[in-house]
Amino acid sequence: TAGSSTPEGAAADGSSVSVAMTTPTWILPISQPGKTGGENDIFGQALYPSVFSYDLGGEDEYNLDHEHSVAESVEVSEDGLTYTTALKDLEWSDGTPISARDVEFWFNLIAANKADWASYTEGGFPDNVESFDVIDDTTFSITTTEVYSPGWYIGNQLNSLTPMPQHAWDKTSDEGEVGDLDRDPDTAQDVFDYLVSAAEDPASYATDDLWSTVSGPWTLESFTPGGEVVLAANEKYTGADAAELSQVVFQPFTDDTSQFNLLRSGGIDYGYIPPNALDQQEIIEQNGYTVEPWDGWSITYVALNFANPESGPLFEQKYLRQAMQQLIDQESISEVVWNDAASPTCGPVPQEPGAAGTSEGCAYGFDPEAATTLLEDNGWDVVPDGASTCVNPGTGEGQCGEGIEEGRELAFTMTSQSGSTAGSRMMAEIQSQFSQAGIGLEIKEVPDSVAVSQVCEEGEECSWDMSFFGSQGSWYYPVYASGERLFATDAPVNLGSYSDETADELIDATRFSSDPEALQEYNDYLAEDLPVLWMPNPVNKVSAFSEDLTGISPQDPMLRMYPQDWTRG
Amino acid sequence: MFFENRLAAVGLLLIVGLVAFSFLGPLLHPTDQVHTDLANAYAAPGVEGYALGTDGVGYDQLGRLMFGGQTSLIVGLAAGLLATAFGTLWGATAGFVGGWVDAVMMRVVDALLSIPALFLFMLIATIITPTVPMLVLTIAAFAWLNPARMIRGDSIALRSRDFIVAMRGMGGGSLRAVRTHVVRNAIGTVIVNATFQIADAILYVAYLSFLGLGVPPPAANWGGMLSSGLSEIYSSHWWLVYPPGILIILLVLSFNFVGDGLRDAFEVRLRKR
Amino acid sequence: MWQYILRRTGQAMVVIILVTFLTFLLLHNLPGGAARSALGLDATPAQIDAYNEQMGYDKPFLIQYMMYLGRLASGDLGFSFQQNQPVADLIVQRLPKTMLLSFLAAFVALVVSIPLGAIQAVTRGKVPDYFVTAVALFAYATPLFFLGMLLIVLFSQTTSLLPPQAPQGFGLGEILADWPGLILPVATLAIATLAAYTRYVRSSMIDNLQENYIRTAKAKGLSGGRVVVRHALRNSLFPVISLLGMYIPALFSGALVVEQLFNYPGMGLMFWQATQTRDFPILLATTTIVALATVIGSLLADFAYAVADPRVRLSGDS
Amino acid sequence: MTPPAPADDVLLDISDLHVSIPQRKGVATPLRGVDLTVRAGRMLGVVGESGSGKTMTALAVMGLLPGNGHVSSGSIRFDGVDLTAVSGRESRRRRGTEIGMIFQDPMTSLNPTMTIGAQVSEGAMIHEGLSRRDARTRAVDILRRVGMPRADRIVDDFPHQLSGGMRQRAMIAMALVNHPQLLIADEPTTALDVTTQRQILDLIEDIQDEFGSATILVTHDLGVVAGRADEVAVMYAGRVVESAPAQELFRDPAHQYTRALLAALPERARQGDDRLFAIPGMPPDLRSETTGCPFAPRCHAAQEDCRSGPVPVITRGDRHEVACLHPGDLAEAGHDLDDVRTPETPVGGRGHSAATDAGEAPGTVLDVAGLTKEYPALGGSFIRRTVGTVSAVSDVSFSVREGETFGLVGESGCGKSTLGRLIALLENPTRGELRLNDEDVTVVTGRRESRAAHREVQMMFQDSSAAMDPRMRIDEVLSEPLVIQRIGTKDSRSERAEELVADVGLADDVLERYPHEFSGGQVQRIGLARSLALGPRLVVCDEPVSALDVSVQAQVLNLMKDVQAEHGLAYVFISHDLSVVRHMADRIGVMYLGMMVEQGPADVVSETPRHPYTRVLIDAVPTVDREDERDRLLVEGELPNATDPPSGCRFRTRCPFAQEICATTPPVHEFGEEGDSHSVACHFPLPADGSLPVRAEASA
Ligand SMILES: Nc1ncnc2c1ncn2[C@@H]1O[C@H](COP(=O)(O)OP(=O)(O)OP(=O)(O)O)[C@@H](O)[C@H]1O
Ligand SMILES: Nc1ncnc2c1ncn2[C@@H]1O[C@H](COP(=O)(O)OP(=O)(O)OP(=O)(O)O)[C@@H](O)[C@H]1O
Ligand SMILES: [Mg+2]
Ligand SMILES: [Mg+2]
Repeated sequence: TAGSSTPEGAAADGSSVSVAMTTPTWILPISQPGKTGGENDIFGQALYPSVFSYDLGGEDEYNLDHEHSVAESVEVSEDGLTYTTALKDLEWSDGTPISARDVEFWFNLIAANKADWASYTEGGFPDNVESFDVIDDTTFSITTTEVYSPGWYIGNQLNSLTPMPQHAWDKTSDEGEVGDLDRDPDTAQDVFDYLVSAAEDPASYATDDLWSTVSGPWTLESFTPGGEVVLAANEKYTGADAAELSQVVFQPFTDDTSQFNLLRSGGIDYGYIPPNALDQQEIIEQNGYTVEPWDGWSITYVALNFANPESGPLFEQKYLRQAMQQLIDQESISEVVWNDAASPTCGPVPQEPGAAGTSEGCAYGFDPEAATTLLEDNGWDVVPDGASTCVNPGTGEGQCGEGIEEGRELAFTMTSQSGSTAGSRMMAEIQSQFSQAGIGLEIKEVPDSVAVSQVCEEGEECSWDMSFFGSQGSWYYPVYASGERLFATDAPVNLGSYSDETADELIDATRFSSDPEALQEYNDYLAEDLPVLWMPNPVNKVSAFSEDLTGISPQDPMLRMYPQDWTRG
Repeated sequence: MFFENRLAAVGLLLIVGLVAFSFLGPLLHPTDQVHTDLANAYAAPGVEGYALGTDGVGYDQLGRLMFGGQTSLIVGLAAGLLATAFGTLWGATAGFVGGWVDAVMMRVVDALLSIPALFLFMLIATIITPTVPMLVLTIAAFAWLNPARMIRGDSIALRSRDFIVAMRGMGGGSLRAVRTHVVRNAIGTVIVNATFQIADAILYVAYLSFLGLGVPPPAANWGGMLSSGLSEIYSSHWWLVYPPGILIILLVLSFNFVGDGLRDAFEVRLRKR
Repeated sequence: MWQYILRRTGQAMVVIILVTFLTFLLLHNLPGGAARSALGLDATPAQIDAYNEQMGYDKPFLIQYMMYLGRLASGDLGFSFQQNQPVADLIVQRLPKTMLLSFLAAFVALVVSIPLGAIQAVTRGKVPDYFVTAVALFAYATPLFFLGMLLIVLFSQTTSLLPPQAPQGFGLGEILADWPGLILPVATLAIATLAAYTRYVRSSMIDNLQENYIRTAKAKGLSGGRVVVRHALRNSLFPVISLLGMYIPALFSGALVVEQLFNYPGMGLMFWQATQTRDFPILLATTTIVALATVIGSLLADFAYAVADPRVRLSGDS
Repeated sequence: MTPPAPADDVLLDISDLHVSIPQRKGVATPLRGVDLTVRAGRMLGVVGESGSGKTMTALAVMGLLPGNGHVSSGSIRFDGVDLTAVSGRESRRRRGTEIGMIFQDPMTSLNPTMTIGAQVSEGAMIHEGLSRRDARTRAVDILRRVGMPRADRIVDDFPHQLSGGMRQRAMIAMALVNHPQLLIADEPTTALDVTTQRQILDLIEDIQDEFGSATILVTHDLGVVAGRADEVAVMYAGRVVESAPAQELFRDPAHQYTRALLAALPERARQGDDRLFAIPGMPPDLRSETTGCPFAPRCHAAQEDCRSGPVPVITRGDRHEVACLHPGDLAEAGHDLDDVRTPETPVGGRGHSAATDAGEAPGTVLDVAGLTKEYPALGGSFIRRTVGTVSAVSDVSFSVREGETFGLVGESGCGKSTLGRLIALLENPTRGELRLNDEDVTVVTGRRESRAAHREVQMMFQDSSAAMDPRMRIDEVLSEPLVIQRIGTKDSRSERAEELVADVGLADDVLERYPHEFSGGQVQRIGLARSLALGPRLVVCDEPVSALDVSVQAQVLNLMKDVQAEHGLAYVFISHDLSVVRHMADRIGVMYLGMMVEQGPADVVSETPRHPYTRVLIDAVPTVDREDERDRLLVEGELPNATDPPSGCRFRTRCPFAQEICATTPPVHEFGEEGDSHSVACHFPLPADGSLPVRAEASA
């Protein structure tokens, strides 16, 4: 039902949908540091879908989502080194066919500018690519330098591949000649710079010719930086998943309370309610909405700062980590604080989306007595509601452990996010439970807890003890939930500088071994070793959308949104 | 006049009542404000001996209100008094020394005053970690400006009053002028201003909590309770919203009543001639 | 007169410089720095270093400040990485909205409080006086967000008379076109401002009513209404002009809360979001601009007062 | 003057008027039976001490009683209609059209933000429905008639752009705009300089003739009504105690109160007699009931029946009515009070001047030479800078001897107070020399020295209560100088305070009270006491009695003289009231625009002034006694701006005798024939015989 593109017409035939969303800030399908927010991904996918989309619950071996992918198929060579991808027969909105050359264009640009690419890590994509070959108009292959686990490679490395309109963008200025500039690394940098600088001017997104050539089911109709964004159905779209609605309006989303007010008065088609307002689901439903928690492919945890010279030695003690973990009542928190919109995190690999809110099968359940015993067994004098102290220092069995002197108290500061009711309540609960075992916890709420709990660098003060920044989940995985960015020694997001040889080995295995059990083994080990404290993993959001909107469910745990599938009525 | 004083009396009574509620209340109604009790979260008033129900983590709401009142009152009083003391000193110095010292001191006041309070608070709050003493300092860091301005105006006006001229004619200097005369005559302004400052400080704590920069758990204050209760406004959990809201209003209102009453009292004393 | 204007302007400039210095000093101590917030959890150290260098955050404080002043002088307010926008653009877009909100609120508050304050003054010490005082103080004592929320519950939830969200339009025109959305935010802000205004109008009126010229006016045989309106009220309103200037900061503060509550896309909301994401350039620029607006506003109010009130207008300064 | 209208042509008749004002505590009854008659076309003067109900009577006629004040009994018949009974609307109409009122303080009685024209014409627009343009024409017209210069321009000016005299003219114009039959002027000149007062009073008289309206002239100054009113009513404690045709009243005052008032006037003090007749005590509190004659408690002639019985009004000759049981006789006028006067004379009176009494010339306390004070006139945009100077005191020289009183007179703004402050070491002179007891104190720098210098000279203020910290008790106030000068112990200081209080004739219990709890006269006594605390040689008194009623003024002046005699004090006595200065001072200095234009012995200067300005001042003073024969010298206009004083002789712009030389050469002080004690700074001094020369042609 591709309708007219004028707002009035669209509204008249009811095919416009308003969606609450933070205003995107980036359009170029090469993401930049700081521009990796979910809204940018959704926005980008609507205009420039990537080669592969994924569907966690799907049948596909690599969880590929064939409907939304630009790729028809991908094949891994016998030797496991070459990935050959065939594209569907699609066209750019200006009529030019989408070809392998367009993917190559993307690849050349990131290869020549990898340091500026948000997804780059040393040794990762594109460093691990031996060669990129265009085989024919719609087929290309990527040969890797080593043999990787195909699940990891397709899920976590090839996920960024995106066709970009080489025939329109391969130039260095607005008036510049389009040529094969991307094939020379030097000129590729110029092209990249040109495109980036165009993308750095959001006010012109809807007017700049560059962005009028799209491959996705949507075109950009209007764009207000920090404000409303209007997408219109791409009438030239040739794919199977053409938009049903004629228009999608992204309304700026700011804060739970005002969102909720809006929903209560029916002012928006698709918005969110705060999880702790889930008990009012009914009221919202009476207002003509479907309420549906949006589970994420994520884990939630409290980071422990192993590198802190003061408290690091304490965190190094596994028994202490275990004790603390046993003091976190994930089930009750999920149920009460999150109104069931959270489920316990058991280990680094997320639970199935929609998993029950129990910690059954987790390495550690809630067990305060066990925690106390554990501490007492390791040389601590436990003083409930006071400060437990080390009475038996030393490194031997039953002693406090290395670097812990006699009389050492158990007291930490927890840096936590401000502005989240559920977050504050969770902290209150944990603080209360910790105090039962004599572990003092001082809560410091800051607007951006990540900023204050960075990876310790040499010469810099590194005084944070524990840090929580997961009121919407701490970490969202790509489809293949391996831990190389989180828990490997010196990994970029290893905030607390956790380092464990076995863990490193197991993480490597998830990347290189084709053993399907690798991920499981890695998960089991870390779930038990506690590089961080596992916390209830909340849903990403609780969505509420007009009853008459169909095609929204199930929502993608990797937080993509496909409004082209939605219909009214 | 009579009625006004009655309002002031009502205000004073309310303040006494609220102080008693917050500080003596826990003796009559002891509750555990340290340990959460998720099993009993959101209990309705009257259920299981929770007179005013429980909140989202199972704290007894009535006890929580008492506990939160302590913070609200302490922060309000401390910030209000600190600001008044500092502002008075600053203003009196500027007003009496005069000249370029005054100019510089007052430009600093102008500069800070031109940043709207909440903007300034938010700036400060992104830098410091909100604990109770920090909150007091933050609020005082802004609140001293008004008394400073006011007292400066007062001392400039006093400076040219005949009785100061007379005192100089007896050979007295500026120090004496400030010590004996300005202090005596400005004290009314200072006290009245302090009551308003306290009221404002209590409101500011509430605003900071609303903006996500309040005191972290397990501390509580009425402003924080109100703003976190705000998201419950549509739930049937009315006891999480309205009691803290009403208490804040009462507290701020009563300090304003008292301030108004005091102002009248001080004015009348001078007017009487 | 001109000299007065020049002197006040000079003072204002000093104030502005001080403001920039104070904010810069404050923000310079931002823990954790701005880079991590800007670049996200998984930015590499190299990217962070590059960012710091690009923004000049690696330079000593005073150098940074001087650079900032230099850029400020040329109208460059910096670039918000998070928003992917020059801060100046963002502010140009949002300041007018906040101004619209504040001015409407101030206007409404004024329109209501002038007659209220006048009635209070005339009925001083009687029931209407106390009633208005009590109501105004009550409004004052209610935290703005609570007040706003109650209004929302009342007017857009219990009854759906008014939208709970402010207009989201891009330009002022669009926002005005969607005027029902403005009613609640403006009302919230206005109600909170009311107490101060009525109190001021009241005491100004009381002072003027006791003046001898009121007796003169009565001796001419004017009616009570004419005496109150033409003589007392008129003269009471001149000082209110400068009160308006004095209340600009309070209005902006209120706007910060109201914008957040009603999701109104103004400076306050932007500032609030920037504190959440530690968007250093936005924090810095917004504070500077808001202070500038405040200073200019009160300057204009003072000038307007000087021009409007013949006592000041004609006496000049030297 | 028009011939008196027929006697029965009564325009306003007030009879037995009572006004009460309910207050928080009790009810005040400021009027308790006022009887007044105003005849068409005639002027009635209403006089009386402050608080006697003059204004209240006027307001009652206007229907403008303050607050919830109301007429509780009695009637006000205007043109046959009882005003107490008419509706509000009707009384409003009458107010604007038939009765006009001029208020005391033209500064505050005009709306500061309306143009003069708008204010003057407002009445006409409302009552006659004139259009804006017609109203303006009317305003210009009426302003011209009250002698407003440049009337067509001034209509667009605002009150603060006008001088005091012009404002009062505007007020008068406003009252006259609808040609009222009755004009009430409540203290129309109290806030003005004598020179301006004279102009305004003349104007009111002219107006009355021109419009044929009746006038009530309310004033506390007997001199003002003496020469002008047809009839005079004397009020006391809310009653009219005596009324009579003006000449009769001043010739033959009957009521003891009237007689006392007249006797208290400084100009009535007989030559060589230092003391004035002072009425003891205070007027009664208008909240409490009084029985008998309200004046009885203060009356020297009071008998038993005065305190108890009713006091009937007796008629004494033609239209002379008195409410007194024991009125004075014509025969004893001025004599019977002598008996009263003598017993009050204090310990050790002294001769006319310490200088004449003592064998040898006494030492000089104060010696001032070429004293100049210039204030910066501020301006500048960025940084305040001086754009000019206000020449407040310019090249003043004089000296004061031990025990002597030096009087300083001059119009408002002429620099009297500034000179006083310079002498009291409250400010540093720009130039010139100031010697106290032969010590140069011009540049006193060290704190200790300056503190010591302050012991020698003290200051007494016009409003002593403003000069006392309102939050200090009197004992603190009195011992403050001692504390500052670190004299004595706590105990000795409080002893001293008691002593001082006794010195000024107050009881000990005042020590525990606060300044605002005293009446004006009492507070001036306390002010005097404080200035004595350090035992100074010289006291600078800046208008010490200007705010007081004649009766109280007499008390304070007497006290000042007593104290002077007792302590051998020297006074610099500042006042704008020539008769007070003449009474108090041994020598007089006359100031004009910062300059001393004439100085000399008090009687010489006042009898035979040589400077035209001094003559103008003297001639402008309205007195009760003047059987005016000689020519009067009048000036137009007002004091020029002190920022830019006229070149040469500063008085030349207003001087009828000014010639070219006056504009170019500043006159120097020259001594007259009387010897070296009388000097005058004028190119063309007046002849010593008191005659006026023919005006010089050069002045236009
Ligand atoms: N609003 C009022 N309420 C109560 N009493 C008043 C009020 N106004 C004046 N009075 C009292 O009424 C009495 C008469 O006052 P009125 O003003 O008529 O005196 P006056 O003779 O005009 O004195 P003055 O020379 O000081 O003007 C005084 O005792 C005064 O205190
Ligand atoms: N502090 C000052 N700064 C500037 N000008 C001043 C100051 N004090 C007085 N003047 C000016 O000096 C002149 C003399 O003032 P001063 O008060 O001495 O007059 P005065 O004779 O006492 O008048 P009045 O009779 O009104 O008290 C006036 O023009 C006045 O404006
Ligand atoms: Mg009077
Ligand atoms: Mg003076």
